[in-house]
Amino acid sequence: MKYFAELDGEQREFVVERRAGKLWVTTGDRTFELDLSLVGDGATFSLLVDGHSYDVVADVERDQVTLQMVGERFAVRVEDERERAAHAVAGNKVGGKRELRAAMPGIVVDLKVGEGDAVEEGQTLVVLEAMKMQNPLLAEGPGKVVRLCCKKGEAVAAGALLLEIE
Amino acid sequence: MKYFAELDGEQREFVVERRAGKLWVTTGDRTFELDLSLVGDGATFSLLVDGHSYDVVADVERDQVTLQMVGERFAVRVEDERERAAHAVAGNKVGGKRELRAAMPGIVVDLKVGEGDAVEEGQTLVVLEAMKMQNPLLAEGPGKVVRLCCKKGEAVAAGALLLEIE
Amino acid sequence: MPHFRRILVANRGEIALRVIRTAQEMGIETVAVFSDADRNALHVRRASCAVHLGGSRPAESYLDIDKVIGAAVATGCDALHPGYGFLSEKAAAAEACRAAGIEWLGPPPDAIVAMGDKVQARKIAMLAGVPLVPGLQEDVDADRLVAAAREVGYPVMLKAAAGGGGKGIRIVREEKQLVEAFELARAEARGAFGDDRVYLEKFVTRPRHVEIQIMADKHGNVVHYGERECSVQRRHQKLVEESPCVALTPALRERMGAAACDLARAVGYVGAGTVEFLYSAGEFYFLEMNTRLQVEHPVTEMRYGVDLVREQIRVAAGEELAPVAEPRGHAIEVRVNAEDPNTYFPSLGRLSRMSLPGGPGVRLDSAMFRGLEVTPYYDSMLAKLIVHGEDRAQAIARCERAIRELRIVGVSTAMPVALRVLHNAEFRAGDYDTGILERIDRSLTPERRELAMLAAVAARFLVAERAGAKSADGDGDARQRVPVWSMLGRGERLWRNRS
Amino acid sequence: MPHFRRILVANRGEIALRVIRTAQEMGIETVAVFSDADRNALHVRRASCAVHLGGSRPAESYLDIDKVIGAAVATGCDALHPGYGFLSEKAAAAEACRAAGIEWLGPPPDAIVAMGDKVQARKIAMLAGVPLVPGLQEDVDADRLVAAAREVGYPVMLKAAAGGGGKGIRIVREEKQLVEAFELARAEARGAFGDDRVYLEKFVTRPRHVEIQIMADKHGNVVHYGERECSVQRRHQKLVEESPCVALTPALRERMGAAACDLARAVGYVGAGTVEFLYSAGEFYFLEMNTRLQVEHPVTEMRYGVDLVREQIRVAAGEELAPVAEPRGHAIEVRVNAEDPNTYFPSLGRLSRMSLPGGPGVRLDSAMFRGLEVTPYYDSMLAKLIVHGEDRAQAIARCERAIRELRIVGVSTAMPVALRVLHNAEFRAGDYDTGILERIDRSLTPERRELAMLAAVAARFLVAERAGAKSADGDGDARQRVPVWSMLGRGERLWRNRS
Repeated sequence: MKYFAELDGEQREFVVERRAGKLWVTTGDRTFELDLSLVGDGATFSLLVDGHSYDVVADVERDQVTLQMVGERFAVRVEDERERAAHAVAGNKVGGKRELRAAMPGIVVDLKVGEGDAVEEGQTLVVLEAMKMQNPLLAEGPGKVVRLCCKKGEAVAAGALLLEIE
Repeated sequence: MKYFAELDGEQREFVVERRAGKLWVTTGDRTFELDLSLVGDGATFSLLVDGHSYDVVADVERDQVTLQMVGERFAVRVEDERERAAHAVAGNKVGGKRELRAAMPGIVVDLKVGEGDAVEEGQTLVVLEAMKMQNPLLAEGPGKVVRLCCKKGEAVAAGALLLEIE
Repeated sequence: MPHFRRILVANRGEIALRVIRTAQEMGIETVAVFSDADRNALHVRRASCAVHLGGSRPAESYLDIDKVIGAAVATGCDALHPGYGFLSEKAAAAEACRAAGIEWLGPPPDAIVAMGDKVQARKIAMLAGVPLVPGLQEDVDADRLVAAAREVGYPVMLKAAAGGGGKGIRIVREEKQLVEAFELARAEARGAFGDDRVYLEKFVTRPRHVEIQIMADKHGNVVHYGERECSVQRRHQKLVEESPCVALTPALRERMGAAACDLARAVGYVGAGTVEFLYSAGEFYFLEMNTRLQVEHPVTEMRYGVDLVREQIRVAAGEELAPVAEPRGHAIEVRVNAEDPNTYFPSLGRLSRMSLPGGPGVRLDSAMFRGLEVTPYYDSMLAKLIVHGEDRAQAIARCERAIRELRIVGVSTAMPVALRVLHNAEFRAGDYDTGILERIDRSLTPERRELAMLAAVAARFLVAERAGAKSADGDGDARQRVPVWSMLGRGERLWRNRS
Repeated sequence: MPHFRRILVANRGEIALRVIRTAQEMGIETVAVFSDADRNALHVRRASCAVHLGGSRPAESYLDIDKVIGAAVATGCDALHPGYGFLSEKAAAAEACRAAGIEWLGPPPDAIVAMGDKVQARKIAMLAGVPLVPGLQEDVDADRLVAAAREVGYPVMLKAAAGGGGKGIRIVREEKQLVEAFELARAEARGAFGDDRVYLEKFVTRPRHVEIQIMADKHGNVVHYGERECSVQRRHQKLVEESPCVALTPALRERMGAAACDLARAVGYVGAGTVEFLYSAGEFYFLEMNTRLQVEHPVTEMRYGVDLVREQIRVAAGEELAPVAEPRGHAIEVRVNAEDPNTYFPSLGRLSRMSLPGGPGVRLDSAMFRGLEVTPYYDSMLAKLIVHGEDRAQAIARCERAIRELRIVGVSTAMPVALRVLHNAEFRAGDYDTGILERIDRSLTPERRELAMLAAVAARFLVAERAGAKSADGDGDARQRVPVWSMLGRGERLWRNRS
């Protein structure tokens, strides 16, 4: 089984085989012996890599694998061949539109721009209040506001689309 | 809704009503206001009885309710009217036969009696080894062994029937 | 004989639990109060009694003085512990307690007023001979502000007069940002504290945040329990605290301790308080006094073998302060906040799984439980992890070990950042300042990246395998069938919708 | 510079984790070993490396010296920690380590042999001037046994010569039970220790079990860390331990401590050891010496601020003992065993939920995790709860508080019994003996019974309601539909079958 993993922009190819109860994972010119065992709680794994032990909490949502191990939190994208092919096609559709989304639920306490406004990089677009802090959300680059999707005073959910810039 | 609760041999009748989001529970000549809320983990409850707070872990298996609260473990039998009627009928079938069951998984390291043997109260019937201890299982009263259901050296599961005495 | 019969705990989260624990140990009953969002909270479940206050917004519940005092009266409480935040630094709450004949487990209202107004506090400190940061202003408006900032020189800090605990503070580096920042700070201060006064202060370079824990009884005795070093901060929210502070000499420690006690005496202080100082290059400057128990008080408790909540209760009951024991070893606290470790944005969600640290020298103060919903209504602190070691090296190693043992699933935390702090050369050398977090190297080694990829690939393979893939090379079936654990996950989600 | 590069931890459960924790804090790598049943155990997951030994029975894994030493050699370990139980008191294991050039983190083989044979140990103790319980016999057979028992008077105790930790001990109260008990004890001893020698001892009335923790280095220094009182026992398994022992005067404590150190010197002891005494009416008698770290060692650690595992590692590396600090306050340990609180039979099952105690002065040493299967292969201890307080009263209150916070679902524990001990008048007065557990009143107050019934009825009502009962009086639908949480339960059970 072949997988493509991506983490922090680095992409690598892995080949996984099940032999004699173990997993043999090859990447580049090296092969690792893995013993991966699921603990009774359904999300924790005991992972042995060539005898080295790791306590891993893993959340697998299709190609998004979120890991807690060695004191770190990793979000790794793992595609199999079929998914990789499908994503390669979909990737061509990406345009010049950028979305500003709420990173957390909160209240829009101020809207600093209107539809049609030109904005500069670093300009405050929206002030979102959450957890008792007022957080100015800034433009990541220059552009024009093409759509406003929130109102001042509105409570928004995490991930809610606030506005679009082109 | 009427319930019959039994704990340590004491039986009591309870009437439960839902009013204004609270539970009103009447037993004898007293009525308690209960606010029972299930915590997200699915087995823990926050229980307020007339404002007094209890953190309760409850396991409800039909009429067997096992509770952990106030540092104690309680096994309460709670029947509704229908179950009580059904059990009253079934109860008549109980005969003079007593079963000796393994309270834990273990190995039968010795069988001190055979079928047909008369036994006295306190007499050792079976020696069960579990958790590195040898546990003599004693007769709870006098009688005759009518059936042997285990062999010396056999590994038995928790709850396994070992023998019957009449 | 218990000191009080029943204490109302006017707070939530770990600090409410902290107070309940000590009260229980002293044989005192506790009454919890709760908002709609907190019906199932651990402080409600652990208290002797619980009273529902109302809606989930703080103003409708924990900040509503009438409701809180009303609950105390209705349940026959003879004392009230405000914890930190909420009513803890509201003189009106202390007054209302007094009027209701309920002992306030905090300082007298006058002391709260005097120290709560940061401008007023500076004046008192100056009179008490406590050194101050230069450049502070009062009667601040936009025009005066610009002039004053030019005088003390950039960068400057804007602080809410009614703020505290890092809330309502902004750093301004250039004049062109000053007025907008001032307006934002005022708006924030108005929203958070109902008081929009904001003042300006010189930003001391390479400062350390060092604070002194004091305690005063009703007989005029004031003691201090040494210092806490709280320089590991982001957005002025502390992340790692330790005691002792490596930078202090015994002489300096004594001078700071004496200054803190002098300030407490100057305002007729009673109970637990913290005097915060900026420390830089052998000098210390008064920042503010927090007239309440501090979040990081366990660091002091671990070193001095003292229960500060117990002491609060004892002195409120009129007893004399117990002598301060010799401190032992080194203590470190790490705050476990529900937040994104990169953006520090709050991470909301449901705690679906937890695994807690244990073993020697480890203390966890937390109100976490499996199933807890982390909501936007309250601050994001889930827990405090405190360790104690024979010396600083052991405490650091122990803290690292305990952080690795702590697993929280459902929301993210900044624990990876805390681990980097503990590994950081500046931190290990003890030579750091409040800018340390900005300088932390967050990059991953290639070995770590490879390990994470290996683990992720293996986890995905196992999911597919368990979901019923028929052959080793996979034929797509793996993605058709529902893996067993996603069934479990869905069950929990279903459950969540219903509860 | 670390003392060793890599330690093999030849054990499982909480003690393996205990050793791993200290090794991590010292910067030493650890190698875990595991049986089939322990593939997912926490000690495997927390160690740096892990080696699979074989089947689930101890003889195939943790007790197999060749396999264990082989794993240490294969992974390049330079030291081995045996924990308690398993190989910890096997001189052959210590010898095998020596032969393989691996440091054994325990006493020399000679000392193990000398103290491991209880008959031999008595002789050495007698020569060292340590007081003994009267009536001990050697070369015991059925005939001599009866005569000897008549001589010392009933009740008498039968003890396995190779036993320890309360294992292989029987009390006989009448002559007619003596021979059967002897045969059972021999059979048990043969099975458990591969050595069927059993000896007889006078049963001291109202005895307290008091033990001294000692530590010796390779330079001839021997120190003790005071005593632990372990009289709260059932079936000779300790349930609650505390330090200090209320019954000892400082003079008596010093005499016992000196006797323990003398015994250690007499056998050329190195490392951690415990000398157990019976104490009764101002007199103490040598019971046995345990040549290993004891389960209840954290009680001592909490009082003395010492990490005994760290000291074991340090002295094994040839360092000199650190000075013993002044003890502070009072410590209590409660063992959390998976057992029925009435019968003390092991309670097997799967830990489906846990909620752990926290806050000031609380330590939990445990290898529990959600999903853990408690199997019949190993002993039933799940965790040790240890608390420390400024004095005994605070420690008792804290212990009670912490026990109430601890929730384990899936297996039962004797925590209700431990709570009754903490409430018991004898215990509170400090005037108790090893018979205390048999005298504990287990009855419930009528208020408690009513409360439990109320809660049970309400829980059942809520289940029925949530399951979709249409009317308040219920029409049977409640029992037809599957309540949401029993769906969850089934999901977990399904899962369990597959994993």
